[in-house]
Amino acid sequence: MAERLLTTSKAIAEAIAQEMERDERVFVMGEDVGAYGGIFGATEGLLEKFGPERVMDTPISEMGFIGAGVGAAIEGMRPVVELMFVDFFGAAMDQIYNHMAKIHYMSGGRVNVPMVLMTAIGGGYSDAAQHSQCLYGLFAHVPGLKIVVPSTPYDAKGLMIQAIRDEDPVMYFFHKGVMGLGWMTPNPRATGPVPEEPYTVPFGQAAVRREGTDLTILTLSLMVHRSLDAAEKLAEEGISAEVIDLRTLVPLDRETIVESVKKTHRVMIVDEDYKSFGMSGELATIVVEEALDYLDAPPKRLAVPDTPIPYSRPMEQFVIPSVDRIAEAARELVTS
Amino acid sequence: MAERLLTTSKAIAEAIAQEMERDERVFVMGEDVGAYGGIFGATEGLLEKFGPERVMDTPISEMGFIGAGVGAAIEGMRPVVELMFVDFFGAAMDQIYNHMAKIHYMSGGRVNVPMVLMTAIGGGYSDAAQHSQCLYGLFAHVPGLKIVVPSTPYDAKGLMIQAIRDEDPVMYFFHKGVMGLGWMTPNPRATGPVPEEPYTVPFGQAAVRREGTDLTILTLSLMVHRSLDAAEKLAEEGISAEVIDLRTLVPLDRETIVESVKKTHRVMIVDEDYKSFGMSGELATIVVEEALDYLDAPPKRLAVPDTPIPYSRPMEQFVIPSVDRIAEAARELVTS
Amino acid sequence: MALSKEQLLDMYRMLVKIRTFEERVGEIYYEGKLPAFDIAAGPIPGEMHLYTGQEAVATGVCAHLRPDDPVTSTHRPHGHLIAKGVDLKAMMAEIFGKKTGLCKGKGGHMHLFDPTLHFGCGGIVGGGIPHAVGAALAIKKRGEDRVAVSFFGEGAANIGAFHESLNLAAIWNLPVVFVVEDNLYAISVPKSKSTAVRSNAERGVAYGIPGVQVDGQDVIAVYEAAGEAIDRARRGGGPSIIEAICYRFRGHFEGDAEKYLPPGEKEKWRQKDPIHILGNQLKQQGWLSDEEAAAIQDEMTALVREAEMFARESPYPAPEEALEDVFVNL
Amino acid sequence: MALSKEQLLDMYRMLVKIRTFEERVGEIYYEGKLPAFDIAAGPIPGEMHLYTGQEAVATGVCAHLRPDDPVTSTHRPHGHLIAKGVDLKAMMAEIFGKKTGLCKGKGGHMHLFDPTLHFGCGGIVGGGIPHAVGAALAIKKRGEDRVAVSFFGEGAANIGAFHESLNLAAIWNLPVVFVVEDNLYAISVPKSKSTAVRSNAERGVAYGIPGVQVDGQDVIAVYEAAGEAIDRARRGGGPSIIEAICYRFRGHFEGDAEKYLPPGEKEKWRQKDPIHILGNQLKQQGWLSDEEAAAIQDEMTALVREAEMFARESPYPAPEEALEDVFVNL
Ligand SMILES: Cc1ncc(C[n+]2csc(CCOP(=O)(O)OP(=O)(O)O)c2C)c(N)n1
Ligand SMILES: Cc1ncc(C[n+]2csc(CCOP(=O)(O)OP(=O)(O)O)c2C)c(N)n1
Ligand SMILES: [Mg+2]
Ligand SMILES: [Mg+2]
Repeated sequence: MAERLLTTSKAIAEAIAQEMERDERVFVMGEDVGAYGGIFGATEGLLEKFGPERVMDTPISEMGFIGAGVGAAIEGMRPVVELMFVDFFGAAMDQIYNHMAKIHYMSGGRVNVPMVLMTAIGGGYSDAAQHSQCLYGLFAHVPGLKIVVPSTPYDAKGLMIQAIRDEDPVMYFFHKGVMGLGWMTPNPRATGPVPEEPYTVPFGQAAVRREGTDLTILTLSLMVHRSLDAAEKLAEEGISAEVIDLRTLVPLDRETIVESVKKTHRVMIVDEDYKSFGMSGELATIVVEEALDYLDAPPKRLAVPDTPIPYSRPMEQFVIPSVDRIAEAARELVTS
Repeated sequence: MAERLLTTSKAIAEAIAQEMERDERVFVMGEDVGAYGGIFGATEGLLEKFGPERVMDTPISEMGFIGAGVGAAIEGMRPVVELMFVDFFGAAMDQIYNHMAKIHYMSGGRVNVPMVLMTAIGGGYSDAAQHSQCLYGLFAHVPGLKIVVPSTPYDAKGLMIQAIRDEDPVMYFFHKGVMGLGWMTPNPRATGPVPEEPYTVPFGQAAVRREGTDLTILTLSLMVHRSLDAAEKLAEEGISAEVIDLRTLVPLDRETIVESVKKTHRVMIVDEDYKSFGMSGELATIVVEEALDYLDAPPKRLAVPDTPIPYSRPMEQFVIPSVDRIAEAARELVTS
Repeated sequence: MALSKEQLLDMYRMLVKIRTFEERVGEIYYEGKLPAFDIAAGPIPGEMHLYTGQEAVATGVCAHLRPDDPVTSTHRPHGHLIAKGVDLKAMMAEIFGKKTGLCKGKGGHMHLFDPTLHFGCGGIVGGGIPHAVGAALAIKKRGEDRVAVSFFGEGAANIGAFHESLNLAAIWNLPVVFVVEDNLYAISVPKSKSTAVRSNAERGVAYGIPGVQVDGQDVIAVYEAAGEAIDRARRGGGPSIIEAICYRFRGHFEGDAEKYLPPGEKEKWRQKDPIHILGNQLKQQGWLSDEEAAAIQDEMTALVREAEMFARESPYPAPEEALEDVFVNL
Repeated sequence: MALSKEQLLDMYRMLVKIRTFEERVGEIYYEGKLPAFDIAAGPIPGEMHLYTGQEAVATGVCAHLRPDDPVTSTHRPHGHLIAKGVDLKAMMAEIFGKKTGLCKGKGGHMHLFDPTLHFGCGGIVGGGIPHAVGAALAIKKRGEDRVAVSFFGEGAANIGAFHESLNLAAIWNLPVVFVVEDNLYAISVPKSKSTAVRSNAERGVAYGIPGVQVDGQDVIAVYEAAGEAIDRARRGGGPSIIEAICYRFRGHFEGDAEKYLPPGEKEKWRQKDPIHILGNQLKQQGWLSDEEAAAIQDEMTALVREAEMFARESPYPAPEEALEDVFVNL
């Protein structure tokens, strides 16, 4: 039978729909998740299927409705809440990190907060400093949140179902550039095979997207695609890059990372989040802690160079890692 | 002449008072900064000296008054705003990182936001998960904020004066345990010599608090004191630890860090913030990027092990680095 | 709906229970901390916000609540949790940081959770208000007749979460009652300097919900206002806001020098002690003798003493237990 | 205070100026993006929120403002900035992402700053409201007679920053006017589903400040309400809130399919075009002929064309300029 192809956004919407069918406790809430279908399509079709009681448009009150999600989860519901852009987290951070993330711990494990907070990340289309950030590194820093960052339609569905069934609070970050939206710069890998039946992708298991021997690229989300494109180029030049898609940052699959680096002896981290005090430093440190003797060169980092995201195209393309700059950095790394 | 001794909290209050005298544009606002004098004494005596127009108690409205600080700074004032505990940043984060930090950049450098946001950090006295965090690593991750974390009364004054005179937004983190408060566990180094006249301590210059040859300890804030106490113990055992007080994370004094590690060949980061995706990984990575060949062992990290801060004393003391655990980790490092 | 003797005596007992608990915690708190006060020392370390003086609010409201009615509280939570019916032993053990505590020692005085009572609280001002809205949303989705109650201070009514929560509750017509305890201060900042209107009850206008201000020292007044609001919510009539004017007798937290208080203010309010007010009414009615009052006090003292002994004798958690309970599964 | 012919004609010219700018930006926006719409392509990439239809609000309010009166705006800022008196060339160049733009290409359509006009805006709903409060605080501290104005949508009136800002402005009696542009929707969510009261003007009650609702398509009505509020603020009379009922003629942003609109609604509102409303009044008064109206349109078309040419011909910033302006000094 021919494989069924879906975009990532449709895969997410399907995952939520299937869980809503399976479990009455699941409901969706957020800005424009109803008639609009979610600005990035993650809830498209849900209002029509489930009605406004289970697919709730909210006022612009992120602290209020994310906090209400926490309260509803404590009372036994399974809210899937959308924060339209991750950039808006500042309007709700108290509920996210002091409550959603900590109540299980503070209660000595007696209260669960089984809630999914999904949000759009990423730039590259001139949406500037307040609508283009990734920030998964920031959320991974504070304890109590599972951090999920899919890159493919298949994973997007399986990780969303896992997230909804998970007993812990999950932050689910979808990159606008992997959603397969008609109005974003086309990304052929944003459409891919997605089984119709529900399935889960477990947390804490990275995927080796391409095997290689000369260097390991650790990355996630849209940067998986750019790294694979760069690896293609590099292959033509005789450089063999292994590309690892981390899929979740918390829990983190250290084993796959360390195994790969022990094989290739060189590692590069490609990250669309800000460079300093974030993901790239953490991954580099883990590699050094666990495989220092295997390294032929210091870990290399390619990330947003600690500037806000500028609006104008030449500047924006300069700060966000591109296929060319990934390839160039990889070349530098293998010859160092 | 005998040196004048002040506690850190009095040094901070004096710095603010002197700047208020020098510059009419400087004013203070925050919760309980007036009659109460600031919960941690950072504004003690200011109301009496300057009156309620310049020392303003605010309602509990962190988004509102921090945002008002931004607006006042743009209009040419020099607000010193207190966020009572850093743990409450979630109620105001949008104003901090999307506005205070980014407006200068987004305006193409045409608008300045010369504002100081000071806040209390740290645990160790059973204030539990929502009142004990450090989080400087989280703020250092987002671009546009200068990150100042003093450990001594002398630095506290000089860095505060620098912060107020600085044209950029500054986040100033004082640890409750270095303030020299009568009601906190005594810390003899929380009282120290402080010149009466105004002076500045420049940003981006770490201080070597103790010279050593066997390992470098990179740290800041209260952990400087604990590391010095640990170094004392270690010295008795013949281990010579160099202790570096970073003082500011943004800008960061890479040179002093790298020079020290090139000398000692071993580095340990002692951090009261959460371990993963934060300061400890960043510093370890910088060392590896710039001095891999000098390292005799992987960098070691001692930090809060990715748990919220528990209330009960035995658990809390277990997660926050102690003098004994610093010494123990140092021993492990030098023998590895 | 005139209150019966039994109802009034139950409330009287609750007032005394809360007071006795709080005053005893206030004593124990200073153990090991003096002569040089060290906040980290003693059997009860950390900050301590006691509810003494405000007992009528928790008591009058919670008298209408069932165990399965969700309640969210604040940094000053003891009164609400006791009025909700908590086991004092587990509560006291938590405040002592013991393994037998409600939260195995992880939460402490400001972070008390009792899922059997649908009770939660926390140290972030305004943090609990949206949770009550979410609990009410869950209730409405399931068609249950439970009601959520959120307690918070007049200081909290100035934070954004208050506004967002009241608006959500109103547009969704949720079964939730917002109880503002106006004890005149947020730490040192008086309401007159922090709140643009005299009464938060008036702020109901901004959400189209009923608001009422009551004398929070008078448990009967609280009981009546709360009854109306809670009944309305239970019958699907939507949210309400109640502001209860009260006073904290012990300062914001233990150690507060209260430099900000106008002279004589506290003494004046001490005259309006909720226990005396109800006690006098009961005595005038002939429903409470001095001996009966003393017996109630003795009973509560014994209960609190028992909780204290349990807490003292319980073991501390092992240090490594700190690593547990971050996630349900990882 | 009857408006003179000159005043009315100035406002008419401003309405046309804003409209002409917006409609031209709306055309240019699709250059390079079609047939397959790619938001990242063309001379103006990114999101685009146009002000067409709401011109009377910015015009009627800003007619009272001086260049040194601070104004904060939103993700839909063009109208406010033009009414404030910006140089269209620098503004258009910024929207094109050019080095000659107001913000050297770093800000773009949603992040326009003009310090000479004390103007700022941003993409976070509610983000600008506290800035206006802070600006007003600076004004009051200095004893100046300037007034700060914050424009925002009816959707923004449900976010916490709104509540905190109005409360601060009220307790500190600051010279600030809050202008809610109620265009009926926050993206797809109608006010009836997001706001618990009919009018945000009523929410002034929660802060003890005057509130008034006006017809936002009628520039004279806006002018009069704004005049009263701004004059009061200038004279030290404190803050006010104005809600102007208006309508956006082009969808939330370009590309919005507007599936959520009831059929016929937009057409009905299109009848209430602010330019036609004022134009007809002027014509009835004999103060504007068809020829004069056409001349005004031509003048504005030329101005906008000039700005466009300037923007097109200006160079892009060099990629490395991205690294500048993070700090004033490091
Ligand atoms: C968001 C936030 N801001 C500030 C604080 C510090 N704080 C703790 S209690 C308190 C005063 C609260 O006043 P109110 O709400 O009136 O309650 P009360 O203490 O009077 O019971 C403050 C400012 C906090 N915990 N959380
Ligand atoms: C804090 C925050 N939440 C959500 C958004 C996404 N968003 C942008 S504009 C908008 C609608 C705003 O509605 P309104 O305030 O009425 O202004 P209008 O667009 O109608 O002019 C939303 C939800 C945002 N930018 N910021
Ligand atoms: Mg109070
Ligand atoms: Mg609107």
